[in-house]
Amino acid sequence: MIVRLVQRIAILLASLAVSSVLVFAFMAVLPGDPARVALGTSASDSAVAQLRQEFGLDRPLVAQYLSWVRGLVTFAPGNSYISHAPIGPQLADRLQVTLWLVGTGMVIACLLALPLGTLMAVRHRKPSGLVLSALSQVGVAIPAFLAGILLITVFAVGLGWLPANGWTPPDQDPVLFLKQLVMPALSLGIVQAAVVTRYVRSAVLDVLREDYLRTARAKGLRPTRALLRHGLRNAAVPVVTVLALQLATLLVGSVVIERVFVIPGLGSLLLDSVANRDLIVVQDVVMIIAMAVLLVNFLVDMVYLLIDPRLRGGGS
Amino acid sequence: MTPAPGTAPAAATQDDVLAVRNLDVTVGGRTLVEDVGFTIRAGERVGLIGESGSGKSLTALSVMGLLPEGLRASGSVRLAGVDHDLVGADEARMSRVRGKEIAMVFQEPMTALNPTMRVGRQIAEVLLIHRTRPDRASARAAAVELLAQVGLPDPGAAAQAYPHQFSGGQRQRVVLAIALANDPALLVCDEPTTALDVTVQARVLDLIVRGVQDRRSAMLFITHDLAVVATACERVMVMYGGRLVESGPVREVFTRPRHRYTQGLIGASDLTVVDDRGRLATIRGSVPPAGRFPAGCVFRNRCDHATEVCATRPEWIPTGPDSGYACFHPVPGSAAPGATTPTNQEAGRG
Amino acid sequence: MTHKRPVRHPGTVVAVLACLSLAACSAGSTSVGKSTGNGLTIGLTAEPATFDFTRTDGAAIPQALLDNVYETLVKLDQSGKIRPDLATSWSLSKDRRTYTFHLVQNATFSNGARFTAEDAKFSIERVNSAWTVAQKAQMSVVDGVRAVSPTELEVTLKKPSNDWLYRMTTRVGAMFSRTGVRELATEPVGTGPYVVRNWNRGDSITLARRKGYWGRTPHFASVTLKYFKDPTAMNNALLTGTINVIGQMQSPESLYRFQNNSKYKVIEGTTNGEVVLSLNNGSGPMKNPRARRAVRYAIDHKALVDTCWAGHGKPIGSMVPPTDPWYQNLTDLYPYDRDKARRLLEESGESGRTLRLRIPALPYATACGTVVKSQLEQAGFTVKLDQLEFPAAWLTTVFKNSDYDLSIISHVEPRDMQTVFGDKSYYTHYDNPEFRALLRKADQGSQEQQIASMRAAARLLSKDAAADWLFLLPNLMVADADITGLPVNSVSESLDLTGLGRS
Amino acid sequence: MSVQEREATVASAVSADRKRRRPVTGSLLVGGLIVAAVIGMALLSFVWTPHDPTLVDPSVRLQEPSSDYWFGTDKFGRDVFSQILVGSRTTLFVGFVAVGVAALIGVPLGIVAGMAPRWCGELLMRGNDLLLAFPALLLAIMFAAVYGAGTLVAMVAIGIASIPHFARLIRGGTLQIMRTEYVIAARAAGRGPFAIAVRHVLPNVSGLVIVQASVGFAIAVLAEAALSFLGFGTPPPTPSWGRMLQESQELLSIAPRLAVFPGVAIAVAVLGFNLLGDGLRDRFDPKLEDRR
Repeated sequence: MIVRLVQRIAILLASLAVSSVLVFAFMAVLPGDPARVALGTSASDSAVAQLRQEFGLDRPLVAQYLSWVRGLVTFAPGNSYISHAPIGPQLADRLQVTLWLVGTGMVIACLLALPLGTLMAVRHRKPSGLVLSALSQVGVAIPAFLAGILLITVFAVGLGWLPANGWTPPDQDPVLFLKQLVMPALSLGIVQAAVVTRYVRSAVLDVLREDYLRTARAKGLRPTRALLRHGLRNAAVPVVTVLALQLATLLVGSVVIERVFVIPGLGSLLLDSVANRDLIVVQDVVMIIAMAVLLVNFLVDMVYLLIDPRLRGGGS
Repeated sequence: MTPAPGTAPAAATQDDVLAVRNLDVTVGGRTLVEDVGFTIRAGERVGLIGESGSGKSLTALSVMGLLPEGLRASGSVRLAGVDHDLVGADEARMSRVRGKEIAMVFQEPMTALNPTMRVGRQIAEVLLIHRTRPDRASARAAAVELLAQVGLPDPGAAAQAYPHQFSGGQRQRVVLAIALANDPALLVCDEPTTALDVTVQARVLDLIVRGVQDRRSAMLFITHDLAVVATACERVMVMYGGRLVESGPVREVFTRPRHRYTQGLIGASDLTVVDDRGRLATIRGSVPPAGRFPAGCVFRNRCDHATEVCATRPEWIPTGPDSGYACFHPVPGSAAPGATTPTNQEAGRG
Repeated sequence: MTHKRPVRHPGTVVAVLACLSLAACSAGSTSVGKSTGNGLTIGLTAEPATFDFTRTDGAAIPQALLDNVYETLVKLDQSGKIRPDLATSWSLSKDRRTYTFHLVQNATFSNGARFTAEDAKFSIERVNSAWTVAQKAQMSVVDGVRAVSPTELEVTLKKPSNDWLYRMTTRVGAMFSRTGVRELATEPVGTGPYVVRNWNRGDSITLARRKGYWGRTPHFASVTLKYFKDPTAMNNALLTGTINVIGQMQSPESLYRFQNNSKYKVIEGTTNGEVVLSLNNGSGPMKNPRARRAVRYAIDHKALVDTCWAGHGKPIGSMVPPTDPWYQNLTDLYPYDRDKARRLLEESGESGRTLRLRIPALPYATACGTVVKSQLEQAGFTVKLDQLEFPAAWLTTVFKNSDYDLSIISHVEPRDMQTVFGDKSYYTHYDNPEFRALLRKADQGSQEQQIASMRAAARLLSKDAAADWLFLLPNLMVADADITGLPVNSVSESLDLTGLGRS
Repeated sequence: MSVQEREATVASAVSADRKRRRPVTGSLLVGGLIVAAVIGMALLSFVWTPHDPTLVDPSVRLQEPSSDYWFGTDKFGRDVFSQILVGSRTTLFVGFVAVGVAALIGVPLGIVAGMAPRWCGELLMRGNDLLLAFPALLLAIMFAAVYGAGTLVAMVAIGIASIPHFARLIRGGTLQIMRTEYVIAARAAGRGPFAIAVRHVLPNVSGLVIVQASVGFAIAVLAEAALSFLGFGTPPPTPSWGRMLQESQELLSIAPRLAVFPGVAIAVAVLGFNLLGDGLRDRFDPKLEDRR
């Protein structure tokens, strides 16, 4: 168990290191000098040189890389090339917003997908199961932003129940925060739920065919309770895997949703920074997303150890 | 045993633990088990033999009410002390019977246990479901006791282990412990030793027999291994093509089979090699796929003695209170069986 | 206000971001804003990157801060006339080179300091010493500044310039405190009625009324400027009460949603934003005057405005909006004539060449690009449409490297004929000494001479087909019906909040 | 459990249906028909469209559907039906590029990783997994920043982001095939690894490739729509369903049909490719059963 843990942490650190090099290298080959881009086309060469020095762009790449990494690790990623504002607080703010969005979306997806997927599996031959299954296929085929636009059209513009867009931090106005969170989280969550539902269904179908479930019924458990007590934990492994993979999708899917709902999250920051060639910010955002994905994969590995005793080692 | 397919069912006596009447299992339009009927008395150990596809496992699962999805059973299965028919009973009623009145040991020990639950809990669970132990602690203690009974070394530690930490034989003992936990009136064993190493088969078989004997439980033991039946059972029923073709006391059936199929089966097992394929080869042809058996006598397309009359369905001919056969051209009653009985072979091995 | 994002790296004065001004107006009774409590929320498109317009280009910063946080000595009224602001009056010497301003006495900065002539001198001189943006060139004509007394300022120019006084109404004329320029990017200090209370980056800026303002107290205690990248989102925000005003309608097609609804009022006027079909006069097929003229004849402006801006937007025919004193309708110089276009194209010998129409990925440019391509092709041109990400990709490819034949961009700077066509190194590469001479004459002459020369210059520019002017962006605003003081025309760089009220 | 093991679990979970061995399934039939229809539309658009899909005609802007304009016209007066027809080409192009890039790199990578010594395969897969940290849309936006927005650039990015999925699936299949008797026999007979890869592995994983390609197609179509919405997708005037959807937004309440037609086209096409993938999985997968 300890060995496994150490091994996983080592892999996580190695992955983080390699991906940071990749991100840095990718940005380094971007055409255009960030300082010149920042200063505009009419800037004099001396002004550009001065800015390069200010940003440390005149140093060797390795030194630049190291100071960038140091900035990330110490939560002091420096200042934007464009706005000259410190990036750290901005990243923290934006990340918080996106995490709310993604987190709620994920919760909605799970709340829908876990029971529905299970139901679809249990009733996979009955009409209700087939209808649900077909619905989930349709759900998978709808782009999340289209779902968002539809929600806005119906519930905000049409019925006037909810604000069409915007974002208010929860500590500022909790009610408005919730109202504004509902639709973006739903559009992320529903489409995501359709995807996850299919995996849940497959996983539960697999489990339903397992011998130990028959054993459980032979013990005198009713089918539903047998599934709940013995099936779900086993079905959880593939489902958790999918949830982890989907989290990456969700994180990036929020880019589009943030645009639709005018939410100042990480995705909007990324798009703005790309448009303005605020490369250091692009680099930081991309790295944060990559880090989040790698970290979640690591956590999922840990969850496996909790779920499945066979992976803990020490057995035959 | 009172086999009576196609005839008026014999009245179930007080002794009978299980009475199966006119049991059919169908899927789609096909009949997989047809008109099976038998009884098992209290404490009686009955073997059910036949080749793969003969319907013996389906018969057992019908008794448990655990037929795979899509398969339907009809007829009647009554269990002593249960005031309803097990065929067509809803899950709520069946779940009160399963694990308490009837328990089952499955063929595949590697997959029969939940890999994510400690085995102690899996055993204790069956006690708690049926409230045969008042609380968790006593159920857990009982589970350790059961593990000791099935011969696991260090049962206390074993209860804390996960299934993957056990070998196949050990896991089958755990499954047995679960099955015996509530002292069931009837234990159904579906080829419980087939998947095990030869070296541990006899030991597990012995544990099963001792387990049911200690509890005075009846047993329905399904296998294709005649030697195992000879060791573990008092009586035997032979199934072929979804029907019972012969039944009777083990010694009688094995030494003087009447049905031509039984005769072939025993002839094949006369070899000391216990090998499915080798044995099958001695009966002409092979088992048709489910539902594709000939009309009339299901065995006639493989039988050397078949005549035109075999195209009609053979009546059940009782030869005793618990025995009989269904064949138009039975082996003459005086015909000598194989030189050595399977019983002796097994005894020599065990 | 046509562009989605602020420009942070422009070259010279391409004020590619639109701005609008809500100028004069009347005050009303106090009421409560729908979403911000005691205030007003206005939807805009381009968010500033910083608050420092001395070092960061783009129209977004002056739009938010000028007239609200920073004030100028003089400012424009709705008709485009120059009026007093921090200067109560001014006079011009006989040689037209020395301006004397008399300043208000009771003005203070938001950091508490008093506004004096020394601050004015400091601000004007600082443009030449510390500013980095292209607009600083507009102050280079200043020869010397003298604070005669705390309320009297004397500015001497190197040569007479009508344009200079006008530029004093724009961002270069903003008055800074001598003790308040340390953190311009985040803490602007001005004499205006509002201070920046909160900046929620990527979302909104909240301005709060300050105590001790020297002039008339504005109606709204706080005004939130909320930024939208997506025009539909902004419309929905108004429809659902998240904002009170759409500062600039970016999807005129959806105006119908507000027009016949008594809950909203729609305002339509003019801006300084000429949507220009820029032609590369310097190289490629558009260097050929015949080919350029063919382009102008090929464009059906009426159909174009109808199609891509829902019929809103005035055809202008040259680089002058109707709010400038020298405006004249020049649209009949090149009436739509497809056959003539075809003929001219044949004669030019450029008909076989593929024109690269490289447009920024902005709503109006995308819409117009589709139409322009189609119209040019119907006149025999071969056009390849490239959409470039804005601002970075467009600025690099088209603006800086001139790697284009045609483009579409809205030039939103006020009085920008000189900027766009007066410098042959500018991306349009229009090079006509006669044109430049006319502009010089206009700058140095009397007011009548200025108007006459500017008219001549605009006509020459149009005749030469230096570009095609597709239309003038309308000042389209939509607001809750009870909002008052919204300006019809957007004549300056700022969004003046001081006159807004609620009825 | 490593990521690729997990993926295998997922793959087998997803393909659980196959164990039931349905006959020619409804999903295969429906999916196949839809995909055939999309291909048919694309082919048809080369020889015939009712109108020029890019011709701007202000005199007929925003027409309701009629016998002349079957789906009506947009605000430029362009025929929506013609645009939908030609847009199917973009959709197919998008899918082919993305899936092509992913398969051309992912399949050989998966086979090599499956046939190489264990440590080497693991290393390759670890590197492969790193790509997962850069989700498709993120990669596409980064690529757009470097190479400019455009269909090809976006789809190459989507393709690259899909490599790990191909590689892992194919590696799983390869590992199984390497354990089969005929491969062991071939190796015993002294066949070189290349010959085994081409003669035994490739033909046997081709089913997996086709299944994944179908699913990848659906992902690419969705990604193109999202990128078009963000302005990183297909530039005008090339007709694209994603951009049509984006352009329809401002007119959503007077001409909802402008959103409905491309929206439905996207959803149906994605549904078609997904169903086809599901159906194909049922047919192809039995070969590679017992993945655990």
